[in-house]
Amino acid sequence: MSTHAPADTAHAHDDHDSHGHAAHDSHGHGHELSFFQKYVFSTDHKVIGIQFLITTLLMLMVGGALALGVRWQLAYRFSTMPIVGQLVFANEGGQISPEFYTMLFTMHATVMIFLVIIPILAGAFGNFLIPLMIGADDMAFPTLNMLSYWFMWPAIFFFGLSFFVEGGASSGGWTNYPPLSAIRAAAPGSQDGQTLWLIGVTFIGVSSMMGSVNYMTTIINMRAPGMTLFRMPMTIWAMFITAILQAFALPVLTAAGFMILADRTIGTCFFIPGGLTVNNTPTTVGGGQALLWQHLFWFYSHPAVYIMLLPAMGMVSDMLSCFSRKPLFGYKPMVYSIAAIAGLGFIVWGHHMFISGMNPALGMTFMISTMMIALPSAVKTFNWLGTMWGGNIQFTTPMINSIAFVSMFVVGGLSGIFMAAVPVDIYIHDTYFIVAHFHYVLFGATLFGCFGAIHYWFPKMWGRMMNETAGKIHFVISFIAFNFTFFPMHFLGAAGMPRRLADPYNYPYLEHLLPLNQFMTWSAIVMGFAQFILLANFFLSIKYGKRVGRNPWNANGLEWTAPSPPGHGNFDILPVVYRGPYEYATPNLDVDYFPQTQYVPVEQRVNVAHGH
Amino acid sequence: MTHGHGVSTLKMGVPIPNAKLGMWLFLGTEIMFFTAFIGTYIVVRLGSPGWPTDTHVTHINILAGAINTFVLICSSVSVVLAHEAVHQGYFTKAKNLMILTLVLACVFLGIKSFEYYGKFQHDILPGHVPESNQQVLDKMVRELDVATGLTALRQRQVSVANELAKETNEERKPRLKAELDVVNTNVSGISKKLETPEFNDLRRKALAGTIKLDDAAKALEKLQHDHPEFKVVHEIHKPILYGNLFASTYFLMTGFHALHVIIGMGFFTHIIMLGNAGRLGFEHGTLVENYGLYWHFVDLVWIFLFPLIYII
Amino acid sequence: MNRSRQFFGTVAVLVGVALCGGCAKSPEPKFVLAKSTEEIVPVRIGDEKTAVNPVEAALHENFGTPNSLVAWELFPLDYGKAEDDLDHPERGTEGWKLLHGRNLYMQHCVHCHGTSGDGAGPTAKFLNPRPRDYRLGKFKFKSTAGAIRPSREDLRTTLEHGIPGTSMPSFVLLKDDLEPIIEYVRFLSMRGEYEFRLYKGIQGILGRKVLAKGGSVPAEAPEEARAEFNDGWKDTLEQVSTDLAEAWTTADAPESIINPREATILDDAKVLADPKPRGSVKFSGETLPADRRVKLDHKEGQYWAVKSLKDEELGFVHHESLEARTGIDPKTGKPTEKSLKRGRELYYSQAVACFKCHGYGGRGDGPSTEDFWEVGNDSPLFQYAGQKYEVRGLHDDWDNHLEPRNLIRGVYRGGRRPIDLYRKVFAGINGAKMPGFSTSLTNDSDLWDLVNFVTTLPYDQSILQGPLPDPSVQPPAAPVNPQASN
Amino acid sequence: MSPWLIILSLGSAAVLLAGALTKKFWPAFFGLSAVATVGISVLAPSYRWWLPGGAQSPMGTEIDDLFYMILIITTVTYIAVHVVLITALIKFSGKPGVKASFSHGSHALEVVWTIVPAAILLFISLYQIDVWMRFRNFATFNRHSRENPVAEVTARQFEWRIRYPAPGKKLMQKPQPDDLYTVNDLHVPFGEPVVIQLRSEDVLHSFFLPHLRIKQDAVPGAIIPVQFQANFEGEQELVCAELCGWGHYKMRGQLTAQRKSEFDKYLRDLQARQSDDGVSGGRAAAVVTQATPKAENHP
Repeated sequence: MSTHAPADTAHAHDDHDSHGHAAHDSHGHGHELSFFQKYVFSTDHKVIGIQFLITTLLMLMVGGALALGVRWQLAYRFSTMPIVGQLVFANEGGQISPEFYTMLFTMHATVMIFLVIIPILAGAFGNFLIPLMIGADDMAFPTLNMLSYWFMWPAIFFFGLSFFVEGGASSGGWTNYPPLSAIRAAAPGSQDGQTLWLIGVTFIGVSSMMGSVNYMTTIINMRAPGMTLFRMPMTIWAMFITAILQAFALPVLTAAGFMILADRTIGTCFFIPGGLTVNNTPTTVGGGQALLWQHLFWFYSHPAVYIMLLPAMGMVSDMLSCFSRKPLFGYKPMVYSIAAIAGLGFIVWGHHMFISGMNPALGMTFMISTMMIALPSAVKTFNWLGTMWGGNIQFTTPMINSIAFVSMFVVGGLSGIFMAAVPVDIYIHDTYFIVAHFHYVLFGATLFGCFGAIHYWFPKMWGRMMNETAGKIHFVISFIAFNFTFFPMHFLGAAGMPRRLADPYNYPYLEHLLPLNQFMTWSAIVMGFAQFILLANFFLSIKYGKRVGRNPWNANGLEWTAPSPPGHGNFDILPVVYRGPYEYATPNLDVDYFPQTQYVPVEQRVNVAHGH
Repeated sequence: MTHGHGVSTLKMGVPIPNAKLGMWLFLGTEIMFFTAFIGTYIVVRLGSPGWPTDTHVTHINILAGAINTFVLICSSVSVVLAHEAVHQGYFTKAKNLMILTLVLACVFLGIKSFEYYGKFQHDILPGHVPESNQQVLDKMVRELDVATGLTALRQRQVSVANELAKETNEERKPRLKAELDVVNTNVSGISKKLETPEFNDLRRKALAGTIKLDDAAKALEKLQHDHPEFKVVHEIHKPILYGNLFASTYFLMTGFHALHVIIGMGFFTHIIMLGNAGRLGFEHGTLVENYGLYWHFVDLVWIFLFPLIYII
Repeated sequence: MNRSRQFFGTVAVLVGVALCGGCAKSPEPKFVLAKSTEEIVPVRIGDEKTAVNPVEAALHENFGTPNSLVAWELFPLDYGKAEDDLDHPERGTEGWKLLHGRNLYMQHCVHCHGTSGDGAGPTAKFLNPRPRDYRLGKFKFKSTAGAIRPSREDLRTTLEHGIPGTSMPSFVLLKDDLEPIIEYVRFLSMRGEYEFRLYKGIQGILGRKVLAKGGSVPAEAPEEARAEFNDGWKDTLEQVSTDLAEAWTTADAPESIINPREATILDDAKVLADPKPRGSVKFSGETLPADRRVKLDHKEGQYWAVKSLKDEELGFVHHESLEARTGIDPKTGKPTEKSLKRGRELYYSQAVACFKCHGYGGRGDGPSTEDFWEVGNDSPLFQYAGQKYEVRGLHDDWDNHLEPRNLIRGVYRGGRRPIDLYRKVFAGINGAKMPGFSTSLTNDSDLWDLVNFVTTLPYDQSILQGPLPDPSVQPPAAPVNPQASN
Repeated sequence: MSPWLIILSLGSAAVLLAGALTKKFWPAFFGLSAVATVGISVLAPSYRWWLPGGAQSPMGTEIDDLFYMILIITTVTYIAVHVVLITALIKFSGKPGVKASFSHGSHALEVVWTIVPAAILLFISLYQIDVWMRFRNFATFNRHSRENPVAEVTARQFEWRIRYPAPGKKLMQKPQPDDLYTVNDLHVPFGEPVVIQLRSEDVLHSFFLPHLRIKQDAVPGAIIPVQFQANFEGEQELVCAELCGWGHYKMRGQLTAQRKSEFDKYLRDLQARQSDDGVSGGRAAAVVTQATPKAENHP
């Protein structure tokens, strides 16, 4: 399918369908497809991307609701919890049980990581943007692509189901450390809920694996003529490297998941040491290693942290450049930084285990590699600043979200240095400092990046704009409430408040933190409800948004040359790429943007700055 | 996603079809998948102060493993030849070579299941291997009890009796009574026959832990000689330290490898079916090549597993 | 403009819906009725116009609800009279201790033990062993004899040390807050027992048959029948409450506590011919009270000087006396071989037969655990009394499956002090199948030999070696219930 | 509400209003967020939203020093980055008809801002290696305390079970008949390095002494020695910091640091209590006499 006609002849054949590639014949004629083929089991990357996007937005609300449950308990410990308390714990006066609290935060993390952050970045934007930005008509393997979306649903189903089985949902934390998660008797959630959790994560793993193989193949092999590697937008670079991380780190977790599943069901003992007595069940036999899981888990899950960040970095780079109306500062260093983050990302996993009792020499090694991974992140930040400096900044909704990304990422990145330093980590490990850190990165950075990206590419998805006023109101409320919720967590952590305590005030030295926690909870509630603005804006704009043409932001990328929304096969003429995506404010041009596909006759080229 | 015809010169990327590239990348993820298993094996093995290596204890059959290695290598050759045949247009030959590959894969699985059978025979299964003398004895007691079948019968006795006591419908009572009588007779009959003084003595001493393993083995042998019902009790072997961990890793690695073999067999069946239907053509070249790539990978994994599990 | 209005309208509606869902009236915690109580059909009591469940009504009147507790003066319950205490202003309220106890209970205990103390909180169903159901008035780990309720001190010990080997953790750091919790637990226990006994009372008045069908005196029954019921009911209420009050009062009496029958070795002591090692010797030869701490001073090999700390009494005890009584070698402080041997003998004897539950190897897997046991008359499932539990093995009085202690592990739920173990051997464990041997073993030294044997097992299993008891003897048909005699 | 907060909120409103009026709302907004972040951090310690008092162990003091060092470095970085960011936002706010400057970056700048942070990060990591090694490398432990662990702390769901050796004896890995047991209350002599043996009976736990800045996971199947020195006399919290099940929050313990003599007395009392057999002059007395051949005459 990707045998594009040579570029110069492409102009002659704007009748796209007349090419009639073999691969297109099966789905080349939209009107012949049934509703199901078109919108439900679609193999079109755009439909799949939007399916991912809507699913993850809904899951975002679910995960947010779970988080509010956690926050409620921290503010009003063991008092009536709205809704859940009334429904499930009426006899106790509506106070939730401690194990329910452990389920709340476990499933909050699970939903947010596996059903929101990873799929919204890789699934939603990866799918929607990759072919559009590299000038392909679809993914390399459209059916695989469809499967990767539909493999998410069994996971959603199993996670949901796990709340209703005996013992309830998984309660071992999203890190799922054995033996707590490997021995059924160790916690209520370690019964069938844990098994369902593992099955769900395996489905997510398969889904991600299919997606990442697809992305890598597409990006390597299906770029439009002229789209060299160093003319790819940062988004594509980030997606590419994310896919590599995902493809080569995730199988390790899947394998570990199978092992723990075997430990739970067929009596193996990879992660269960011998001689344990848990909840008076018979003493365990064997001799496995509890720490082994942590190594395997973090071998995936540390790269996963970058999987949850890099694509947002890429998208933010694109938005920052576009709305600063200025070329991206240091394109190649940015690319190398991403690559360095990915490379180093494979050898820093041990920093999650500094106090787990592993070899101190290993701890030292991991500390140095962890410190070094801060470097490319710093370089990226400086480059973003460089991009804005000297620009002509337009404060659109995507832009303010992107600025928030930079600002919040700085906080999250800097707090990371504390925990990268092992001796300090001895103290702050497993305290709220960590919670603050990763929420600044995952929410403050990634999610604000996603909010920006939603507003930015919405016109491409639907041919209509999202409402700017609503977008800005959503941003302001979210941003303030976000900082009110998560910045104080640094203080909680410094005060030594451990994570995952259902009742921290059980410890007298934490009692005085109660009012602060209540303030944070109310901020979180405001933040949670603010997301309804986004949802309303999103869904209403699909119908009522202002109609726009192909390139509402005057951006350079290939996707803006396609119709909005792009039809089947994306481009009405096969794009040919002449330069990098960041040629804004080019001297000697009337306009301040210079699309990648714009052809410049030879005699004019001297006057126009060369692209990459 | 096949590329039967030539590739445009303006095409970006690497000069191989998408499907093949995808397969390579997929195999990359597979390598990481097995790396996790092999890494686990190495870590638990090096991390354990002991490891059962004696083949008499672990019932590992090096010869079988070696034959299997040879079989897999042969099958890799035949799959290459099949691919070559498709390229050259000898589709029947390709099909036949595929059948050969499939047969070799079956041979591999056959030998594998023979090995598994041995493991089951000696109960070298995860969670089943006793690691101390007392565990050996406890396991014997458990199996003796299962062999008599009395536990289940007595359970039945109680539930029928309870059912009878709860039953208010007079008409149903006689049937329950009759059933209870049958169970009662069974219990007392079996008990009289199997719960001999020797049986009780062995059981008691085993539970108290005051009997030597050799004596227990002898006593068990005698019981088995007298009552064939006890033949299901596994022979008494010495405790195997880290035997459970060994069994866990062994079954995990070979099991997932075997699963991959089975999936590969599905691929071969696909090609054979295409051949039978006469639809195998040049356009399947990439497909056959991809299946071949996959199979080479399966072969390669085995080449790692064989020395790791069987030899060192 | 129009478009914006649509956005905000929708948002407002969504927010409104969510808020309404979140702010519905919060539920009150409530005491749950026992299943048997719920079966009772309401009757009209006295001149009441409407029919009520008599047990429920009595409970409500005398104990209230969790949010409005009623403390009954009749019961030995220190509910906390109002005090003028400037340091603790909350003590100014009447019943502050019970209220404080309730708050603490709702924070620390309710997840397992349930609002009503029925051991059925949300977490309970997954714990092994199940949390205690206070409502039978039975507590396992206590220092009082037989079925006597636990003393406050016993409850405190349990709270402070937790119950090793179970999910009951130690709450030692709650310090001053323990007392209110103890009081509230006593309150819940009295309430539950009151309920249970009232039910039995109704059963006594109306006969078991009516109740078995879940019946009672119907409201439209003849006047005489109702009058008769009302009279009987009044008596029952009175009887039950006075009985209960007495039972709980007894618990704190010093004489309810089990002490070694021969609590002192002074009565054996012989005054030396030369009674002047240290000034004047005053030795009565009488038994000293158990609470008097005595220090020993090592003297010339075979004699021990005994000095009471309280009033400087000084006496001399024969070297062998300690050994003879408690099987302890005074030189090493360890059990003597003779004592351990005797302990083993008793362990495997048919009379004491510890092995029947605790197993031939002391691992809690004796022959009794392989039997099917009958439902007892006192259990909450009493309507099935005489039938057998379908789960193999022992069951306690709360119908939970019960595993005899694995003596090799060295985990002692009731405490690891020798006196704790002595009490278990002496009086058994209330509510469990562990019988007391105070009647079968009249000699204290036998009890101590057993204690020594048990405390040595975790460290030295070689003391198990030797011939096993005669296999021809079957396990006992029914458990020896320690409560039977009470 | 403190006057500081009132001033802060009024100031914020004023800044935002001024920003809106001068069409610089967004620079004002982001600038304010950065200022507020720094401001609230400066105020936080006065609300005790900060380290729970000074560290009460030598290791803790070093950790605190490192913490403050990193805090200074990160604060400076944070402020610098935001000054640049806000300046850029103010200076380069979009004006119609104005074209941005055309630049693809600067090689020199890239080199500078790669090497400088690299040097700082490398410095931080190398600077603290010895603290880490002293915490985790058993060979660096005080020899006497390493060879004479004061107690074995066994974590289980959901309490800390503590086992001391009998007075005058060494802690053995295998429990001894005369070992002493308590729960949730770990007593140690203060002012000297002590080592405990950390174990877990069921799942992962973490031994966390917040006031001493000490934390170590208890890993089932492993025995991990932990060294610390309590520089105080009295009680401090002992917290479980690794999720261990539904009752994780219930796992509250206490570290009591005492004078050596008081600690010895504590152990002796424990011993007497534990061997209580209710018989006057029985086991308790015998054991105490054994441990201290010359019985003291005062209680």
